[in-house]
Amino acid sequence: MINKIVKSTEDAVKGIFDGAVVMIGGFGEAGSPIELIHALIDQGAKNLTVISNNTGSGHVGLAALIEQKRVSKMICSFPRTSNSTVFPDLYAKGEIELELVPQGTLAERIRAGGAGIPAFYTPTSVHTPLAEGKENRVFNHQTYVLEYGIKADFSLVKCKAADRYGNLIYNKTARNFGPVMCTAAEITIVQTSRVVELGKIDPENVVTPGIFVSRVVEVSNPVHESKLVFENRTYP
Amino acid sequence: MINKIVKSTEDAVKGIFDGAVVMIGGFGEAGSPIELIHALIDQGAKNLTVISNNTGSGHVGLAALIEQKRVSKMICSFPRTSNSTVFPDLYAKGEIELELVPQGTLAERIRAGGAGIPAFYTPTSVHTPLAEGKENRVFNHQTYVLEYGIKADFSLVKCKAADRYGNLIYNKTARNFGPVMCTAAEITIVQTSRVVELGKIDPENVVTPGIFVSRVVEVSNPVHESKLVFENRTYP
Amino acid sequence: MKNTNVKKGWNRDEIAQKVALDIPDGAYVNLGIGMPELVADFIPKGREVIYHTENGLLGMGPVPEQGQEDPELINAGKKNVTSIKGACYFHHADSFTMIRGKHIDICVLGVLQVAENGDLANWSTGQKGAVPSVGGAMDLVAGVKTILVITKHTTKDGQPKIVKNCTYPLTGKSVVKRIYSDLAILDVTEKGLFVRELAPGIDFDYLQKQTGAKLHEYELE
Amino acid sequence: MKNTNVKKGWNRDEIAQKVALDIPDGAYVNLGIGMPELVADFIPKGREVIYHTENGLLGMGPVPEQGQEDPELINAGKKNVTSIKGACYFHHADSFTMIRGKHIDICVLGVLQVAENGDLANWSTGQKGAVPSVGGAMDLVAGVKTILVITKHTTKDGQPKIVKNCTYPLTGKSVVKRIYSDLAILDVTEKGLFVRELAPGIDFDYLQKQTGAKLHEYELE
Repeated sequence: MINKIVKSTEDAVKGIFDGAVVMIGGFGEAGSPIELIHALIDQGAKNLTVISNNTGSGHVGLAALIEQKRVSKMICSFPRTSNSTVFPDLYAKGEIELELVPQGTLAERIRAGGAGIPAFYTPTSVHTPLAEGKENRVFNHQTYVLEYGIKADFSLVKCKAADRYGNLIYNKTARNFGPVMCTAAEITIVQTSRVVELGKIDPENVVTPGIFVSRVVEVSNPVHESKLVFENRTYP
Repeated sequence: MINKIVKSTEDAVKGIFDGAVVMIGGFGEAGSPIELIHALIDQGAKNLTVISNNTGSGHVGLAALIEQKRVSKMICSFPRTSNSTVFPDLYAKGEIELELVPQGTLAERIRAGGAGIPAFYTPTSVHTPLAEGKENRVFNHQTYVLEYGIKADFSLVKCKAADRYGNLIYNKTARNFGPVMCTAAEITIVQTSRVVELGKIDPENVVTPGIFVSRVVEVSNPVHESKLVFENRTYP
Repeated sequence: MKNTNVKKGWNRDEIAQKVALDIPDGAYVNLGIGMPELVADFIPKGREVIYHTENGLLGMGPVPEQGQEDPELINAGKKNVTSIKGACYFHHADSFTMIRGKHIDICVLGVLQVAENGDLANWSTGQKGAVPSVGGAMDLVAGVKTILVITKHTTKDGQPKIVKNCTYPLTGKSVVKRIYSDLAILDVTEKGLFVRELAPGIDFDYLQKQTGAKLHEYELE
Repeated sequence: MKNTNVKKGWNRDEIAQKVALDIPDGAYVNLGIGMPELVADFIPKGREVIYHTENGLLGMGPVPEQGQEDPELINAGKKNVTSIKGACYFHHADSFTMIRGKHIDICVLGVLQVAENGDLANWSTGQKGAVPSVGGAMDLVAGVKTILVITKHTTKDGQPKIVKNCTYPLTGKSVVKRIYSDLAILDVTEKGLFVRELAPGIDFDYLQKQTGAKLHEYELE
């Protein structure tokens, strides 16, 4: 029987190893799987490469993981944040590496990784510093740059509802990077606000088919990052 | 005000010109926009390049368009059909050109065309006759072949419900090529079983966002191709 | 009279059953058109297997009862099917993301020829004038983690389908992992074809004669 | 006393209004963070414009009433928003399909610098030690059909932001179509910058002095 539901966030993040490449969903706080990130902080894996659009807020969630010096490299599109100095401070000291990727290229690289596409050409970033050192190529009189598909050992994703097959639906703009990240990791770990019976999600409305999901844990009342930041909370 | 609903299939196919590249949705009869194809037959455009997974059945729909010698080239993955000799006969006589593309590569080329990706590498077809003359390239010790994004002047697609913005949902496996074809044409023309009020389609469940759709026509009781073929019907 | 009970080889159902035994609980499986479809009937009780059909359905169920067919719910062979609880629909690009991205565990395919190095030919006889049709075959062999082949050991004319080198145009190079025929189960390894199991009444020498490539026996430890 | 009624230039709302006038009925529009967001307030009555936000929403509505905020319904600037009837949500790869695939009609952006050939710089001052952040800016300028710029004509220090060549790192090359500043509206053409409209109290010579690139006047027929 297929049952991807695990009992705790601790069980969910088991096996994440030192040096792993980890994709973390979310755009700002929307879709950020904070409880999974906190479980990862407790779990102890270090020297991680993290792929996520941002670098977190305050001293919780992704920012806390970075603050604990567990991340040696960030791959993201917008590491600057108005409400956290965690990443900028480490970056200024040279203690964390940054690969800056345009947001659409990041999404497409992840999608390509999940879809078995090793590389593709894109018009984004051509003639800018972010295309330096990359292969340029002309198609139909326009210049494009070669970008590579990207994969991860683990993805951490947040969703609204899931069933035991791992079929997922999301909430509004918290969907963002979740669906593509689910496709691009060896092991995809999902926190869901609700576990539902098989068949409760209309087959027409499934956003992430269960085939892309390895483990699901129910976190029925996920915290709001902005609230934690407002309250000046830290983790651990 | 945005209103993409047009009154008739005749209005829907207006402007399709001789020599146009036309994508036609469907996998077998599921999702094949027969009423739009028949309107296109009546409309008269010829010398078309048609991109569609198959070549139609019997003497109706896509097979009828081909039989009328309106298609000079087919781009598809599976032109052989058990219940039509239309394409094979013309092909044997050298009267229609064929570009054979593996099904997944076809889907991905269309998706790339719609997503502004001019070209990508894929493992599919490497070391086979379908990769002959194409660029090979090694990434991570594996060989891939370069394939190009593909776009169309028009796409003809069938769906289950649509609103005046052009938001679409589909029915079961009739979804198939519809969503990617909607993204890859200058003008996307959709036949829907039902036009619904704005907001009736849950924003979480929209499959094709209206931005990809130009014209929508209601065909409330679409014919079943298999029934027409069984009855030995022809068009016109 | 003494020969009537001597069975030689496996019938189609028995071959399918052999394949089914090797599909583990929880596997995501794509079954090719024809003989591969039989496999679904023989999955051992207690195993939950999810079937993918490349035209946009994960969680394909059995054929519908008569009168319950929906022409918009079909499989890759364009036959009417059903969907199970927990199924989902998706478009073609997403469907081939599952295939090309190595998310499908097992694909069972029929063949025209399979070579000792795992080369597979199943889409074209290369005949002049015939309409070439490839469908999703090349994507499946390039993307699915494990490719299993189910086939009669020889053609109707008695020609070997398991050969040293494919003479038909390839679908994919070095992609087949295991071959299930009416005569034997063969593993495709870097050292060549190894006999995993012989069908009833078949011995190694007979099998070798029906095969166009050299066969090897596993050494027992 | 005679000067109090003489207005010089446009204020932020007036610039936004000028942009809004140029957005046709039915347009799909992406508004950058900051001043561009004002544009939505001035779309003429009767025009239906659909807003895209790259974090996965087409049909973005105004800011929610207090207490109605949903932290999972935000825009690209991470501010709370709403969705309109007929909206839809999608994932990031689909969102940038809309952008990169030239499906969005108009994008309105703020800038650090814009050059006479349409080069745009708005993501980095190139300062050492600063954390570079690009977000979706490069995708937008590479993919959206028409790029409009809304900006103060000069920096706080009075330095021109409209220049012959950008000194800041580029976001995109030759991408800007029109510039709306507090002093004028400029068209970016193959022959250089043409003055489309002067703000109240601004004459060509004054404008030229505030601009780091040569300006041209349209010839009247």
